[in-house]
Amino acid sequence: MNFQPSILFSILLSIAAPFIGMLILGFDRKITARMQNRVGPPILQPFYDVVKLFGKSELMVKKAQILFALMFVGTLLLSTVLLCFGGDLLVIFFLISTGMIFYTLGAYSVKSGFSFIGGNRELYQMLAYEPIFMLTVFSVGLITKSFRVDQIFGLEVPLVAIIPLPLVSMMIVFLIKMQKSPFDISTAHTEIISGPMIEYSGGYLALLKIAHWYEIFLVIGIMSLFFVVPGNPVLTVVSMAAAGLAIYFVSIIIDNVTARVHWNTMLRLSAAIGITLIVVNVAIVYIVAYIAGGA
Amino acid sequence: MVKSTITFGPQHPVFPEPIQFILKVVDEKVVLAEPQIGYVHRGIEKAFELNDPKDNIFLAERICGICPAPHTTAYVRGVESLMGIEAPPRAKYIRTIMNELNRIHSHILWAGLLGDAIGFESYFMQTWNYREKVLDAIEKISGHRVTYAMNAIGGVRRDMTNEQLRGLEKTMDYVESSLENIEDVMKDYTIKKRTQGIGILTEEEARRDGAVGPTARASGISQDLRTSGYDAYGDLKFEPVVVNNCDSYGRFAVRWQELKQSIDLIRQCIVKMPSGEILTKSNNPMNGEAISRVEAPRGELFYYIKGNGSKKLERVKVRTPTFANIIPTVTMLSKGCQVADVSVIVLSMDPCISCTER
Amino acid sequence: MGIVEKSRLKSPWILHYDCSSCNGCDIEILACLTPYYDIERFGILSKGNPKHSDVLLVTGGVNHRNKTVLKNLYDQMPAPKVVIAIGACGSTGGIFHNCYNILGGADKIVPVDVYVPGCPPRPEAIIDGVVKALDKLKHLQNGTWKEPETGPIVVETAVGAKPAPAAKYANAAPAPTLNSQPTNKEA
Amino acid sequence: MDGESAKITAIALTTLAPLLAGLLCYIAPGRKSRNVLISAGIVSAMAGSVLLFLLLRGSPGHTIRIELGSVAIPGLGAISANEIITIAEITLAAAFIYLAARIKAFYALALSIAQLGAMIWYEFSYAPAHGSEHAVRILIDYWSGTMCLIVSIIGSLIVIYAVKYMEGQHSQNRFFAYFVGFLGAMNAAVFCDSLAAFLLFWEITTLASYMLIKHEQNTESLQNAKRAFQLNVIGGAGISAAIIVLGIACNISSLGEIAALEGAIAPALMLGVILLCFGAIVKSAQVPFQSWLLGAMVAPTPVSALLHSSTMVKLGIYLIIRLSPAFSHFPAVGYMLALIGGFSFVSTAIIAISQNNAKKVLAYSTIGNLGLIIMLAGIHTSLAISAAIILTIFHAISKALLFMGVGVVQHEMHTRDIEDTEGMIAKRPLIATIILMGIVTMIIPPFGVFVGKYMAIQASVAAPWMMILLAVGSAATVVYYVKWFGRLISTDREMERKPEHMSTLFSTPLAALLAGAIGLSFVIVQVVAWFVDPAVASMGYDVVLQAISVEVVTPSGYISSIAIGASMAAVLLAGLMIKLDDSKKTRPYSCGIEFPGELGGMYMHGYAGEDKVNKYVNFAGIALIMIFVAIGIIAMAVGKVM
Repeated sequence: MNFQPSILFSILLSIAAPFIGMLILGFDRKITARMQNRVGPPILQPFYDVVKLFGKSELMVKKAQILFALMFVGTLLLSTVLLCFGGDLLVIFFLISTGMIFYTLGAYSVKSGFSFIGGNRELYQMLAYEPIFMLTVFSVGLITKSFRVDQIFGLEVPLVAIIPLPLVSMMIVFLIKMQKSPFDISTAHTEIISGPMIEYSGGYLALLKIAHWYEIFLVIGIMSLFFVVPGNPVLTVVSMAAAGLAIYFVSIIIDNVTARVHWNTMLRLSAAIGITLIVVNVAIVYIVAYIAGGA
Repeated sequence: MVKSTITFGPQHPVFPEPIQFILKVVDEKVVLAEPQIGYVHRGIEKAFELNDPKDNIFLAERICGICPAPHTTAYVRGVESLMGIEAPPRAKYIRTIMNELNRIHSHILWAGLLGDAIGFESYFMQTWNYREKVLDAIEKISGHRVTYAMNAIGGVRRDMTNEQLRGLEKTMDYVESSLENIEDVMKDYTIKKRTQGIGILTEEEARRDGAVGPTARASGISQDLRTSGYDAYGDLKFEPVVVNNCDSYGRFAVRWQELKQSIDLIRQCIVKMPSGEILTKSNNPMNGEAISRVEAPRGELFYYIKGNGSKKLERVKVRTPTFANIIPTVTMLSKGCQVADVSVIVLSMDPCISCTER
Repeated sequence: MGIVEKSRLKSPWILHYDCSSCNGCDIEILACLTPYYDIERFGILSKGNPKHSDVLLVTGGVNHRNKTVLKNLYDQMPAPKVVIAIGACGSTGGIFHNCYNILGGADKIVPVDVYVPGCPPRPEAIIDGVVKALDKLKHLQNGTWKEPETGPIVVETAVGAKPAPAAKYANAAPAPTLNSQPTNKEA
Repeated sequence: MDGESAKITAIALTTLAPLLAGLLCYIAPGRKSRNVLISAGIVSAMAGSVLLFLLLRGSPGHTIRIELGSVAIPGLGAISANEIITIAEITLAAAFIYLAARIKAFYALALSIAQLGAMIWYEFSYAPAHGSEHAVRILIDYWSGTMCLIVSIIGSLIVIYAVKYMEGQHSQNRFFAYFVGFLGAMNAAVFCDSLAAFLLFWEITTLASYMLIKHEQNTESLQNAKRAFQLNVIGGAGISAAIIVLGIACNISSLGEIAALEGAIAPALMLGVILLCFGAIVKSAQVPFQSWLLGAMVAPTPVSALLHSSTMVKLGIYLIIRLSPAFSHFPAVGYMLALIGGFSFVSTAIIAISQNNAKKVLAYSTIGNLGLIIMLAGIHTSLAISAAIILTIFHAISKALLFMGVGVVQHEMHTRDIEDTEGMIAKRPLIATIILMGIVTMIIPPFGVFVGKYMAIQASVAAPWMMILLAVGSAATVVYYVKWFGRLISTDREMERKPEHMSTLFSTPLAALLAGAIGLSFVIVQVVAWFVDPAVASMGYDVVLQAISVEVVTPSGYISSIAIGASMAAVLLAGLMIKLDDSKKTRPYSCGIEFPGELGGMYMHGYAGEDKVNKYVNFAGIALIMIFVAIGIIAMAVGKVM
């Protein structure tokens, strides 16, 4: 059975997307605080932060920053809408990475030391996670025989049953996107303050925060696509949500038991673990298919 | 080679105090680190000459808000030797307890800051949570968490009741078990990755540059002023903690073991605590010169005090451990490191700029 | 009270600058972040970046070298913003008032909204100071007052002498010397 | 004018006219007359290419086939076209030998002599004995037509630009002779179906590129020109060897025959194809032959623009794509080729991160993109070839734009260093914007190169292991372009709105290319319908790329450049409306003090530096090439096609 999400559902989901990302962040801060024996902020804290920032006056260095911030949010919004409407996964991926390019350029556009290093680090991160992300999307396409999100709903078994290892690799991407240690190098508070965001203030900083919400929704959304249960919409929603939460909980635990690593360690880890796992998994799928085909 | 100039400080979240390094970096590699000073200079040494020597205790305490006990100890010991008096044994033991409590709180604080610097937030939170208990113990003894002015010229200001001693013992048990809880952090992969081989200072360099305190002891130099036996240390049994790692991890390890050592020393003090007076009163004139050295959490603290027989001191000179450790730190930085390591290396010597600049 | 004002109270981000303090106050501010006091439950975050911050915490007296730094940081904070002077030194120069390199409290350079006395003030007092500052922040909108000025607030602390009444400080607060940009108070 | 003569006219306009104009440039008495000749050459090339393409649409089967038989020359009687080609080839080979001897290029000398000997033996002893044909076959299908459009239009724009760029420099006559002639030779090579004729024009481009690279006549340029010459002679020798192998063992003398073969395939054919691909790999400067293209950077920038974007290196691509249908008979060759291309893509993308010379970055980027195209050709599915063609078109446009932009910077600011152009957006907004747009069209959706990459990923489903190379390579590509972009826009103040003077001869080609890069990307649906799909079809592939209203639909996905582009443009316009007044401006944050204002880019020298990586890259490249050729030889020895 081909599960087609209704248009209304898609529209609602794309409107809700940033808020889902926001709630994820809110819970994240709360759970992290609980893990650290603290009470922690309210769940809606990220929302208050952003609203407050919109109420502040802006102090910017130049206008180019504003353009890049807007483009960043714009591309991520576009990519979210595409995801919610079951668009092309590759286009979604490329739009996310374009968004990150704009974000990096926003950092580079100001001649400021920490912003510059933040931009550099954003590029190191890109070098680390883009191959993994791209290969994951690719392996989904390889199994689904299509890059369209809606085709995933037409599979016979959940993707996680065939290609579980890319999901592990995607944890690296997720940690980077969530700005969590050990890979929070670009926004490292105690090294480069807040890296690429440092020269933004007020409403434009809020835009970046909102873009971050979108980003989290997108990455966790793509990861939970692995848990689509074919032919059963209710179970699909349940398993996707559960999987999303599980992934997210693991990321919080990792955040709490690790220190931030160097960018070169990150690159090595992502190449050694991230890419290898995907390659191994796809190889296994091929070998199994070959044996099954041969027999 | 294309270099960038990055200013690390004066206002930077990783350092609570305005330390400034002007870094020349290529990509992320630091090729030149230039320390800049003057952001915290107040002119305390001059103020020592203006105030009454008794009030100076409060001033000495505020040279550094993290280690007030060693500063006041060094100051009062200097003044006592000018006056030719000595504190009673019980006072010496109380001083020792305060010094060791101070060391515990300072080392835990440092460990937390290191965790914060390398992005290990939960570690920062846990250590500082335990540190609060130590501060509570200090407050119960002295009446204040941070600047407790326990020392007085000729002894200590306040006595410790048996109840307080028992409470302190309990606190020590608590701190010890808490520290065991988080001891595994030392084995963590990411912590090792961030500290091992970072900020190398060989024994030779440490001797040449005159490193003191844990920085020297992590480079294999067995140098601990407490072995000279001032205050009650002569009665207590302990060995200086020395490791040979010569890197930030070694400095971490030294401080971690010193925490346990300090807990042990406090227990010894509680057991051996003599009874008697806590203050030797004297109105002897302060004449001549005196040198007073104390092992502060960061290393050797040195006071030179000169009196001319008048009501006020003629000169007080303070050489702080951080001052001695600046050149070793520049040596470490100049070996080439990453921007991310600057905070780790600088923190690994536990800088106290407000001490250094006074 | 609109949603923006409400959010403003829920998420004050702080910037801490140590002018020339002895570390006592600084460590107490850091201690506020930790589980014992946990200021994040009020949405307070230590940002370390003036462009993101709403509240400037100044510890220690201003000296000749760091006065420009303090001014620079204050100028880079977007309105509405409040300044809290932490500790005796931050308020008046404290024990170092007669040191040759100390100009005085933070109010010599930037307009201070809340004074938190103490040497150092307890973390509770610092949190109280930030919360009192929020009261002020509530009425600020992009650099203009909505209500008549109430003058600087002084936090009453458990430790130390009872602080002087607010009115005394309101008059005593000297006009900012290095301040070229219109500030909250002047507007 | 009937159809046939119109076709001949169009072919002559695109090939002979520029060649002739080039020759005449040599003896042009002055600047004015030279400019007239140059204009005539490029106008005829452009007009001819458009005419040819229109004729192509009208021709039966969308192909133009012409056989040049014999030409009657007064006094000599009839000479077959093949003989003319042979004579020209021998003359050229002799010239090569002379040249090689003069510049002491001994490898090239030995190879040239051997090549000459083999060709003379083959043409005069072997071929007549086996009754080979005397006609020179010309085959123009959509792929050749598209290449001809790229060469003629982009090449001509570069020529216009070069006229201004070279103003006041020495020996311009010779420079433009080769420069304009290059276009003609390139077009001619693209049209030739006969391998012998193809080789002739192939070697002419080698000669012309040598002459252009050594234009500056200093030690460095002579040395680099020599290297380019030596390496390209190796490539030419590969083609010659292929001609002989194919001729002797398979009796094949044209490209079309190779691609169209069916049924049982002789191992020799496989070897022949491998040798042809080997020649193409050298021409396209793939690892380990990348050094000639990097060395070619010493030439004046228009030369780099010409060699990199539309001509020379694209000839290798053209040949490989033309041969790609044959790979279905021996997939191992295709995949090996894909591996070589993919490896070049990854390694150059990583090395490019460490470069701060703008032209070198572009050179590495060119090699990388050509590698990507070769990889796609090696995968040889319909989608892969479509992607390869899209990449070829858009890469040519964007790369020409970037090279010319960098050229303007060099011409006016006398620097190629990316670090020197820091914050150029504030000082020279116009030229900075052009370079920025060039970068944007290289990496950012919805522009053409991006669409090509998007399809490349889908195409690599057919050869999944290539995807690892593709993933790492494209991430690295983004890194070096973004950091370059970042250097250009890094300022701590707003742009100055002062008028910036730029010569019309600079601005016209730049504007045209910019318009082309953006415009064609927005109408990519039409590009697919007009150029890509027919070209793919004309090479015998099924058409899988569908252009449906505003979407390009691939078998496993769809992309709508217009939708993406329009939404991005809307956001951009909204952003431009926002005003930032002075009261909202502040200085950059630098820990409370004024920022010292020194920034240097991010180059990862310790990880991606040429000195660190080159030895491994070259070693792996040589190994790959040796395996590639070995496959053919082993196949010959075993007598079985792989």
